[in-house]
Formats: sequence, C-alpha cells, structure tokens
Amino acid sequence: MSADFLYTVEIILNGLMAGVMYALVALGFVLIYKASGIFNYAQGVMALFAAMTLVGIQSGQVPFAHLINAIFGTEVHHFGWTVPAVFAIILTLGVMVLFAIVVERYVLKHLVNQEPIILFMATIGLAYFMEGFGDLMWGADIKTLDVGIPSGASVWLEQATMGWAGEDSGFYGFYIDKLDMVAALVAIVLVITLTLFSQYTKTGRALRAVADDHQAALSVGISLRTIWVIVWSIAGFVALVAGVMWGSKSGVQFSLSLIALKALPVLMLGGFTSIPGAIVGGLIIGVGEKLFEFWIGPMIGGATENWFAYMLALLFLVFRPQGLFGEKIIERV
Amino acid sequence: MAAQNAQAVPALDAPIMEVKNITLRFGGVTAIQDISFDIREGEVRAIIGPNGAGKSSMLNVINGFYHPQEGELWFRGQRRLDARPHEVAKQGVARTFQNIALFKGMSTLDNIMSGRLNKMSSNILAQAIWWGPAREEERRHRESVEKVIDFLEIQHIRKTPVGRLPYGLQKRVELGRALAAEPKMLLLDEPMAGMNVEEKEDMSRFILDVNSEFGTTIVLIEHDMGVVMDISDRVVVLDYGKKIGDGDPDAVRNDQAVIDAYLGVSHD
Amino acid sequence: MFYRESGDFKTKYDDDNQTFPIKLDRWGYYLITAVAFLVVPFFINDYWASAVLVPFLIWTIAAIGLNILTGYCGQVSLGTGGFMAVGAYACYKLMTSFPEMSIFLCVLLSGGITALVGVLFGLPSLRIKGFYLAVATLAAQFFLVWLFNKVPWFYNYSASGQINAPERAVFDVLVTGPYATASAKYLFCLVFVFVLAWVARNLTRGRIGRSWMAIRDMDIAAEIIGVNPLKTKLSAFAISSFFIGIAGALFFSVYLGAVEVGEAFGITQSFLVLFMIIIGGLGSIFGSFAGAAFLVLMPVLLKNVMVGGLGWPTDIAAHLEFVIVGGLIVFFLIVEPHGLAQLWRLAKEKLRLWPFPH
Amino acid sequence: MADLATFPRLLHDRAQRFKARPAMREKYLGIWQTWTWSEVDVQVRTFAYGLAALGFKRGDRLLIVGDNRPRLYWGMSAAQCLGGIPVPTYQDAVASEVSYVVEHAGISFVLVENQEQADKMLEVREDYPGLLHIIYDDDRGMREYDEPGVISLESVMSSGLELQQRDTDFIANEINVGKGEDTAIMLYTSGTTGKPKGVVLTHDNLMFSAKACVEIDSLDENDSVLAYLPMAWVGDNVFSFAQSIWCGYCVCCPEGPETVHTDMREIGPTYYFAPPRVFEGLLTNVTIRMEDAAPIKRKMFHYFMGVAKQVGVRLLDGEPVSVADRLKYSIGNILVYAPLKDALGMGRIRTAYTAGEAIGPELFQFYRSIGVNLKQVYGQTEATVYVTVQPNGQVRADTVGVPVPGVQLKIDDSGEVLYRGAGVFHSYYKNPESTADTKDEDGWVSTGDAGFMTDDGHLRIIDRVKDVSKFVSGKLFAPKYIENKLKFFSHVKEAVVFGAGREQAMAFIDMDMEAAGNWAERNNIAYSSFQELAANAQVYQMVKESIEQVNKGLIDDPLMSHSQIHRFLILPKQLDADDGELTRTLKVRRAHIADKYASLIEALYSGDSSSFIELEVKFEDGRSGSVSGTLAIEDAQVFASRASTDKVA
Repeated sequence: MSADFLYTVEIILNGLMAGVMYALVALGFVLIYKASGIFNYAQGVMALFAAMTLVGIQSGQVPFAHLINAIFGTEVHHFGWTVPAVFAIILTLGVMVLFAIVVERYVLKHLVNQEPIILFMATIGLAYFMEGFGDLMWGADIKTLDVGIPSGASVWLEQATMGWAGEDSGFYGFYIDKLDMVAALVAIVLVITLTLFSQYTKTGRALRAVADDHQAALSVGISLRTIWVIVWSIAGFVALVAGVMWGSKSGVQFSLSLIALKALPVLMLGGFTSIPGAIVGGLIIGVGEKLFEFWIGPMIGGATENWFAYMLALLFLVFRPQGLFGEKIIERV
Repeated sequence: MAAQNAQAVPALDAPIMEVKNITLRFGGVTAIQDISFDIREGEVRAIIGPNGAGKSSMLNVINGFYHPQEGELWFRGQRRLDARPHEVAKQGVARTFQNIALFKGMSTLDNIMSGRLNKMSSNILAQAIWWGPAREEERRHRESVEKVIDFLEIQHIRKTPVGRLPYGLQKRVELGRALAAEPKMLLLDEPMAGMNVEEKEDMSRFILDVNSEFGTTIVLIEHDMGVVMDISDRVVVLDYGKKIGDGDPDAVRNDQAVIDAYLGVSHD
Repeated sequence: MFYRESGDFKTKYDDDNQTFPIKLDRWGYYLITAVAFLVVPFFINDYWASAVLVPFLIWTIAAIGLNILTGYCGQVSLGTGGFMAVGAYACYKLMTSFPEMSIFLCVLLSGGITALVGVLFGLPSLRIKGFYLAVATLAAQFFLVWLFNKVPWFYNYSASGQINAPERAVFDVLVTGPYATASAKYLFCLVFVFVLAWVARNLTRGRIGRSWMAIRDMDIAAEIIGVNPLKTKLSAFAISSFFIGIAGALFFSVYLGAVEVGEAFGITQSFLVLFMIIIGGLGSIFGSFAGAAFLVLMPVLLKNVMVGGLGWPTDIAAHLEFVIVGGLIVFFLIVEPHGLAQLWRLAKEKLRLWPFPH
Repeated sequence: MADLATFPRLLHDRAQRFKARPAMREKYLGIWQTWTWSEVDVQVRTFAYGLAALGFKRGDRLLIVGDNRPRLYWGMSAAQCLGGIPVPTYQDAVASEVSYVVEHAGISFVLVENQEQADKMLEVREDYPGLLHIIYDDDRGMREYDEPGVISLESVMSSGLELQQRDTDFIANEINVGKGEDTAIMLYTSGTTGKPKGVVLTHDNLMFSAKACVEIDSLDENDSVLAYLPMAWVGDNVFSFAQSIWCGYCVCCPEGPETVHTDMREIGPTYYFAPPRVFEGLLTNVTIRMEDAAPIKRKMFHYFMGVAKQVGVRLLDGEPVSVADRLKYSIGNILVYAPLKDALGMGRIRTAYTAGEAIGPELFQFYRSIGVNLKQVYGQTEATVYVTVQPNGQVRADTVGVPVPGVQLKIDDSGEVLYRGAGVFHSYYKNPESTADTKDEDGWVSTGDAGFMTDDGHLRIIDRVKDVSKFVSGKLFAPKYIENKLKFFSHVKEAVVFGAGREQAMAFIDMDMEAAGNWAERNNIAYSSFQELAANAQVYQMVKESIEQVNKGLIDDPLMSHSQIHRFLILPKQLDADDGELTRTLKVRRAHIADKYASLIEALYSGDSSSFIELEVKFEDGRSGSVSGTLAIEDAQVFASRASTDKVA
C-alpha cells in the first residue's frame, strides 16, 4: 500500500467523521421539516445556544449577568458552584424543551397556514433572536466545553496502523481524533434511536403522519400543537448533542452556529425529508470537501471547505432537483 | 380582438388540430392510450369522461405541458414536435385550469394583462426608462385588455386583487386572461366546476359568445352533461385513457359504450 | 381622512397607470424628492451621512435589487453579500485600471459585471426551486467571498488583502476617498437611488414585471400563458444583481473606502438585506426604502438609547440589537407578513375610506 | 351671431366657443373617454348625415332606448338637426310598454344602446312592422343579426360621412330651417293611471329651462354633471342635455348602472340631481357603514354630526355663527364632513337638487348640514322641469321655493297650484282632450297638487289635490299632510286621520311595535302583548304629547290650523296588508279602514272616553282569530291659531 493511498484513506476517514457531524446537525433539520414543513434555519443557533447553556450551567454562571450588571451597576458573575456534567445536560435539555414550548406558543401557533418561505424567514428571525439572547444570557466570550468526552489523536489507532505503507514512506499511521470517533458513535446511536422511536412508538407514528396529513395526525389523538412541541424538543435534543460534540471539539463560540450552514448542502443533497438522506449526504460532503481540499485546494489557494459543499450540492441538484432520496416530482396543473 | 374581428369566418371543416395515436405514460401508469381525434376550426369540442379518464392529461398534452411517449400532434397543418408550454402559447393556444391558477398577488387587470405577455416585446431598456415603445405598448395592450374586461362584464373588479374575489368571478378572470391572448384555440378545463346555475348560464353564454364573436376554437372539459350537450358541436368521450366515443352530442348520448362507461358497467 | 379624490379622474391610460395615481400621494412624492435633493444636502453633517443617510441610500439600492428577485420574481436569494462583493471588486478594478473613467460609469459598469455573474448563478434556478434555490445561492455567497480573498489579482496583490478606493470626483467635487464631504457622498448616492428606484418601478409595472410576478405567483400557469421561465428568471437575476452590484460598488467606493471582503460582504449582509425586504415588504419598492430605513435607523437608535442614554457597554447593546431585530422579524411575519409596505397600504386604504371603517 | 333659437344651432355655436373644452365623458374601457365640444359637433353632424342617408326626414321621430350613453345623446341632437323629434324612452320598459309608444308616436327609426334593447325592438316590430330602422350602438353579440334594417351606428356614421362629402351644406341648411317653436323632444310620462301621454316640448321650452341654470345657479363651462337618471325623464333632458349645451358644462356618463357610485366619486360632479330616494339610500348606506366603525370613531362621528346639525345649515345659509361653533365645525369638516362628502362623490358639488317627491326634513338637513348645497325644485314634465326653485340663502325643508323667473303661479279655490310661463309644454301628442284638461286657454297648467304660498312668497305643497278634501266648514283638510307629520315620530308607524265632511280632525294611531317596545323596556314597563302595550296609559301619554306637538306646528299655517287633531285612539292591532288595511306597497287604505272601524270613528266623534271593539285578525300562520277589548279614547290639546280667529275647542 502506497503512502499516498493511505493518506487518501486517512482523509476519507476524517471526512467520514466530519460527515457524521454534519449529518447530526442535518438530522435536526429533517425532523422539524418532516413534522411541520418548516425549514428551521435556527437549528445551528440552537446547537450554539444549547452548548452555551450547558457550559453556563456547568460552570455556575449567573444568567444575564452582564445585563444585570449594566442595569443595576452590580458585579455578579458566578454563583460559585459547579454542576456535574450529567445534571447539567439534563438541565440543558429542560431548557431546550422550554424553548420548544415557547417557540410553539409565541411563534408557530401564529404562523400556521403561512407559506413555507415565510416560515423559513421566521426561523431566520428566530435564529437572530436566539443568538442575541444566548449572548445576553451567557456572554459572548469563547468558552471551553468539557463533559468528559475523550479527545486528541487516537494513539492506539495511530500506532496500530503505523508502518502500513512501509518504513520510509513518511506515513506515520492514521491520525483520527477520538472525539470524532465518539461523535460518530453517538450519531449512529442517535439515528438508530430516532428511527426506532418513529417506527415503534405512538408519538413517533403521529410525527410521521403529521408530515403527510395534518388531519390524520389529529385522528391519532395528539394535537398538532403537542406534536410541534415534541418535534422541537427532539430537535433541541439533537442540537444539544451536536452542540456538545462541536463545542468539545472547537470551543463554544459564535462560529458554532455556522455549522447550520454546513448542514444546508447536506440537506440539499440528501433531500429535506429523508433521514438516510441526511446521513449519506453528510458523509458524501464530509469526504468530498476533505478530498477536494487535499487534491485541488493547494492549486487554488486553499480554504475551499467554505464553499465546496455548496458547489457540489448545487451541481448535483441541477441534475437531480429532488435530491438523492427525494421522489421524482410530477408537476400537475 | 379587433384583428380577429376582421377575419373571415373560418371554414368549419378544416381541422385546426389533429391528435394522432397519442400515448402518455407516467412511470408504469398509462394515462392516455392510443387516442386520436381532431378539432375543427371554429367548433366547440368537448372532452368528457368519468374521473381519471385522462381528460386533463389530454389537455396537458395539447398545450405542451406533458409530452406523450407516442403519437403525433398536428396543429394548423404542421406537425408539432415536443414544444414547451410557452412556445405552444405563442402559437395561439390558451387555456384555463380546473383549479383556478390565477396570479394571486396581482389585480384583475394585471392578471388579464399577463395574458398578453407573449404579445409584448418592448426591450428592457425602453421599459427601464418607460419610454416610447414600452409606454405605447402598455397603452395598446391595456386597451385590448379593457375590451376583454368589458366583454366579460367585470369592470367593477378591475383593480381588485384576485385573491379577494369570489370563486365565480375568479373563473371569469381566468377566462379573461386566456382571452386576452387572442388564442386561436382555447382550452377550458372544467370552466363551470363548482358554479351555481346562474353562474353556469353566464359562463356558457360567455363561451358561446367567444366562439361566435371571435371565431375561437374551443376545447372543453366539463362534467355537467347538460351544459356539454347544449354548447358543444362535437364530443369526445374518454374512459380509462381510451377513447370510447366521438361525434355530435346526440350520437354520443345514445352510444352504448358511453352509456356503459357512465353507468359503471365493469371493464374487462 | 386627508384624501380628496373626487374629481381626480383619469382620461388616459398613462394617467391611470402612473406610479402615484392619487394627487395627494403625488404631491407627497414631489415634496420628499425636493427635500431630499434641495434641503438635506445643506444640513447634512458627517455623523448623519455616515451613520444614517449614506448607508440608508446604499442599502435601499441593495434592497430594491433583492426585492426584484425575491419579492417580484419569487426566487429567494441568500447571496446578496457575495454579489455586493462582485460590485465592489469590479468597481475597484475599474477605478484602478482606468483612472480616467468617470466614477458614474465605473459604478454602472460594476453593476453590469455583477449582472453577468448573477445570471451565471441564476442558471440553476431553472431546475431548483424554493428552499433548494435559497440554499444554492449560498454557494455564490461563499464561493465569491472565497474567490476575492484568495485570488490576489482582485485586490491588486496588496499586502493587506484589502482594497482601497482611490479619490474620484464628479464635476470637480470629490465623492470618494477620505476627503469627500458628507453632502457630496450623500448626493452622489441619492442620484443613484432616485434613478434606480424609478427604473425598478418602470420595470416592475410593465411586461417584465408582470412576467416576474406571474412566475412568482404560479410558475406553471405562467409558462402555460406564454412566459418563458428561462428568460424571465434570468432577467430577474440579472437586473437584481445589477442593482446589488451598484450597491456594492457604492458601499465600497463611497461609504467604506476600504474593504476586507469577508467582513464587509459576509453572509450577515445577505441576511441583513433579506430582512430589509421582509420587514419592508416583499414586492414593493416603497417597502425596500422602508425596510432599509428601519434596519439602518434601528441600531443607531438602540445604540443611542442604550450606550449613549443608559451608558451600557456596547457589546450588550449589540446583543440586544440581535434580540430585537430577530424578535421584530418574527413579530412582523406573524402580524403582517407583507411588511411595512402593507401596513402603509392598509393605513392609506383606511385614510381613503375615512370616515367609513371599510 | 346667428339666432340661437334651436339646440342644433346652439350646439354649433358652443362648438365654436368652447372648442377643446370637454363636452362629454364616458367611463369606457377603464378610463374617462372624453369628447370636446368641437368633436361632439362633428359627431352629431355626421350622425345627422347618416340619419338623412337612411331616409330620416323633418318631423320624423327617433326613438331612443338605453342607458345614458354619449352616442344616444348625439342621436337626440342629430335628429334635431334634421328637424326630427327624439323620443327617449325608459330603458327598463318591457316590449309591450315600448310598443305603445312606438305605435302612438308613429316611430320608424330607433336608436338602441345594445343587443338587449335591439331584441326588445325586434319583438316590438313583430306587431308594428312600421319600425323600419333599428340602429345599435354597442355591437356586442350583434354580429349574427341579419334582420332587415338592423344596422350599426358605425355604419350609419360612415354612410353619413359619404353623404357629407357629396352634399356638404345639407345639414347646415337643415339646421337653419329650424325654428324655436318647433318640437324639440317628446317625452312619454309614465302615467300612474291610463296610457302614457307624450308631452311635446319645443326648443323654446327647453331653451327656457336651459337658461335657468345660469340665472339661478350661475353654472358655467367649468362645471360637470353625472348623467345617470333615465334619458326618458325630463330632468335628464334638461340637466344632461339642454343646460349642458347652454352653459357648456361637461356631461359624464357612468360605466354602467352598477358603477354609478364609484363613477360619481371619480368624477366629483359640481352639479347634481337626484330624487329623494337616492339621497335616502346614500344616507342609509352611510349609517350602516358607520355602525361597523370602532366605538371611538362612531362617537366622534355622531358628535360632529350633532355639531353639523346645529350650525351646518346656518353656515351654509350665511347666517351668523359663533366663533367657537365655527371652530368646531371646521374641525368636524376635516374629520368628518369633507371626507364624507368626498366618499359620496359630493366633494365638489356647488348645487344639488332634489325633486320628484317630498323629501324628509331630516334627510334634507343632513346633506345641507355637512355642506352640500342641496335645494328643492318643484317641477313637472309639462313645465320642462322648472316651476319653483329654492334660491341660495332661502332654502327651507318645508317649502319648494319661489317661482322661477318667467313663471307665474296661482292657487285656485280648491287649493290646486297652477302655473304658466315660457316652459309650458306645447301639447300632449295626439291627445287634445288631455291637453285641454291640463292647460286652459290662458296657458295656466294644473299641477294636480294642492298647496299654498307662504307669507314670504314660497310655495308649499300639501298633497295631491285628489287626496285633499274639506271639513263641513268648507276648509281644506289634507290628511296625508298631517299623517306624515305624525309618522315622523318613531313610535308612530302609521296614522289615519279623519275629518272629511266632519267638523274636526280625529286620528287612529298605529303604534310602532319595535320603537314602543324599546321605549317600554327602557322605562320598565311590563307588557305581555301588543294590545296591552297599546292600551298602556303611559303610551297614550307619549302619543298624546306627539299629537300636541303636531297640533302646535299646525297653528302657524292659516290653511292648516283648523286641522288640528282633537281626539285620538291607539289601535289594538297593527294595520296589516293581510287584513286589507294596507296596500301591498304598504300604503294606508283609508276607505277600507273607515269602513272596518266605523264604530271607533263614531266613538271618537261622539265624545265617549272609551269604546269596545272586537276584530277579526288573520295570524301569520294563516289561522284567524279575534281581538277584543275596550279602547281608551283621549283628547289632545289644540291650540289657538296665530294667524286666524279660529276658536279653541
């Protein structure tokens, strides 16, 4: 095995790991889209918000400390305690559920029957709101998130594969971050859980039904509003998981919300309604952009990850407008 | 419409369109199977049949929205190859839709004006500065459109956004949009669906007036048999994508195959 | 209440079809135009020019541009920032390559170049619709910003990677560069806004505008009545990009003077313009003005209140601004999805019906 | 200047004088198509040539059927050019009605608006083959007509152009032959009894009325009017034709009958004419629409309407008003009156007229109070409209004004109003008996209305002469006049006043259940039936007060003061068409009621304080039953007349 080949394999593996992370975010989009026809642009900010909340709770930060200090001239910052990761995660989950309820009550309820594009724009507004709100609540500084997920290169893997290409080829073995591996694992578990949930529980079936037919969903005996709260809660949960993974990897900061932008081409590729689509799309894009950067990047100045995914999705869609797993659209008049 | 007024009454026998052995499939489903018929210049031609008989698909084939896998379409003596709908529109085919397809964000006037879009040609520069040709064109077409409005007696809703209009009037505006294009052939997809008796009478009157005033050939899908028999010259009957009858209303009415189709005699 | 329409009847289609068919509106328009051209330049100072008026004018052009594409033709675009960057860099290259060229011409040509790029990125719109298209336009956003960042030719190989606007004058009055006066910048932008808004109005009321709206409202029906979707969508992309390109050129040359592409023309700007047309009103030229005014003025106002008035740190004010803008967008979409323009229309309708309620 | 004795000559003169000023507008194809005076003159001449080409000769009559359309008005002028007589007729008349006119007037040419009217005329032609030429304006649906003589106006015009080229002076010569005493027009009045009568009006007649607009209201070529009332009606001929040509003001034809209101708002006429029912309809509409307004706005509206009621009319009449009131009124003008007028299309009105029937004082004052210069004109077809008119500054709700200059008035012994003057019609066509009945040798025309002159020279109309009778004393008794005053109170639905051949007037009151019920509710009066409420002492008291108020009003009138109501009762049941007490159009059948309730009338006159009655009643479900009981009879106070020496009872 040549070193170049192995490098390529390493890149593909890393791409797959990144792809899983993309898929994780994309999953949140798909869930909400399927159940309510809403393209939730705020999904990325939800991840950021969840991660910030988690860090804030964990480290015992006083919410809105800056605002309180500015208004009352006080100097409060910390409660002075720290909360164990598990509890913090549960509390954060609670916040996300609360958020889902608030969104349903003050936003969605008033936007029923609006055109999809209006709903889309509403979620952009929501994203702005949450971004500012999160910053106000927890401060805009970059935070480190640590819930005990191992990180750093997997020494075991690197050593085990070392020397595959021969001693002198300069290949030192696969370099893969442990965090990425955990993320991949978590994502896989999450996908399986969600699939089981939607297949085998009454609520899950209602969620699927609502996408096809609002009336049918009602006949299952769950109100549309409840379904929305559930869906947004689940999306909040997925956002939390994504936030934890990305936050652990590169810190909790504004750029975290941009992972939503990464998820978009994944969705275009995979189709907005397909969970497998989100996963496969994520993997394709993860691998694709790494390979492109590796092969073509150096020739044209690098940093191609910024746009490659979009270009790929764009080109793909031109030839297959319904995405990878979407059904062919027969237009009627 | 003035231009058409001047035209001589067309010879009734010449076919304006010939549909030859058309077959249309969606995936594995055959919507239309080997259908042939002709449409004569200046006649009112009805296409009838039970639900799912392929009537709307037939209309969609005629105006180029669907492209049949087999068969030929001859329009005004020329074979028409797969054309995009907007090209078909330019050749003089206009239509209305079963479910009203008006431009909801525009007024009645603008909707009907849009029916003349394919007759307008002033260039973008002239339009940008609203000068000379653009202004003149707008004025000229506005006048023609006003004549359509007058014809359909919808002056009072000229500036009303169409979304606010009741159903019957929306149907009329849609007819107006099609008429504004001064079509040689007008396709009407269930123009009277969901109307009350009075509205149906009005609509029948308009259709007949269009036919006689402008000599427009009319192809019509309609469920109300009374209306069909009253206003059409000839009728094609479809059932399960096949043609089962063709002729003048009386002949069709007494055709056994047609009666069976409507009474639900089982198919083998 | 103030409208007196009796006797204001039309004897010609031109009169019936004019932009302000009601006399009172027409007078209001004349008045505002006169004040904008003849009064404001004498009172404008640097603060008002740079904080409020010049950005308002430039964003208005961008908003009109996006409104043509999104509001009139129904094609949602998130690539506005990228197209503004094209305008800016085109203007920079033109200004530096042809120093003799009139700045007017530079700006116009920048618009033209942007239009070509816009058409290129508009091509997929024939196959892709709705969200898919919205997301696809992000490709333009990211690719273009990356391009101007990575290809040194665009910034004339300058070490900083920035572009700087050289000084240019109109009738011997500087309009770009650090020594241009507030009123010169303002008037220069105002001329563009005035002419472009008029052009936009003309385009949207005639053949092209109706084709756009037909595609927007029901693309299939539009094609069946004879609208060519290819030409129509591409013309919307071209003209929209022309406007946005001009906005980008002015933003760079007159307003900022020096630009770093990722900062000045990032995705935030794309969203900003989108918000302007949502809050202002989709499919309305007036809405573009209103939306731009709203989103330019509101932060200034908030900043003045919170930082200037209450003495809060600027970062808190900035965060609150996000909360308020986001909240307002949601609020607007709930209360009036058609924006300020629709509110204005309704108010006007009420005034016209006064004293009757309907 | 040529002698302008006829309208064709006048029109030609105006064409030279007003040239490019607008003469006519018509809302058609979305805009107000406009013709200048010169254009109208040219069109009319061409039309006249066309008619001549068809064989239309001096003295021929041209029937005109349709809505107000410029080309139909030109048809009138064109016929007059040739010395012919236009006969406009009601566009909504059915074939059998038109048939009479066609036959009576001996019509062979007809100008119709559209297919509908053409069909009607073809139907008429089946019985009357003399109807040779049917000219239609709107060619919609006419393409397939191949009946002989059915011809489009367009082709009449083009053959007119041809003839004009051959014989350039023909029409000019024809116009010069015309004289003022020639018949200008014939109008068939829709007689309520018998066949319609064709009123023959000469150019002199019309010219007299045409000049009135300048003399009374100083209208000029800057004014405009909306032509929306039937062309067959004399008013339209004067306001939309004769006066327009005289003054040069612009006549605007609405798009269609259903768009009259919007069109009126657009045009904003400065001169307006409508019968009371139109004004009433508009006011009702205003009231209903304001009902839906937010409470604050509604309050504001009513407050300012109150202000207007107090000072609006006085301001309009130029009477002194305090500064505070002026201020209030001008605020009201900004907030309510001006926008309201604008919405009604009355924003630019300089003069508005109502006529045809009596207008309610409330209604009349409403329009005046918001600043619409609404005035009453009293007139007839036979007078070419004008008999009396209210001059600016002398407008009252209860009189119809002073005689128009050139008209003399007199009241004969029976109280009937007679007039004579330049507007008096020539004759009824082919009906010398009726002509003689209506117009005596001295030219006095009987109006059929009873009335009197007030001290300051205003004419006041009481009733139709046939509805007026006399007390034993020989004095005038006008029951409807008094009944109308009583009905003005909301709790009085109908009133029947008796007095013919008696010494005093007595009244039956038919209580308004809804108003009285509301009133009872507000005053905590319990009742279980109409009958019970009608017998309630407080109700009696209220009615009594109303009657006394009417009585008090009557004493100002020397002619009416002895008609005061002395005694009354409230009927125990509502007057009902099903019981034959009202006509189907809900008018009181006096004789039938007098017959049915003879015992009650006797009781009223005998001085009893109560009377027993048993009545057959038909219920709504068709069953019948009876109502019986003792009715109270009350005296009402009557007042001493200020003007006469009548004794107080």
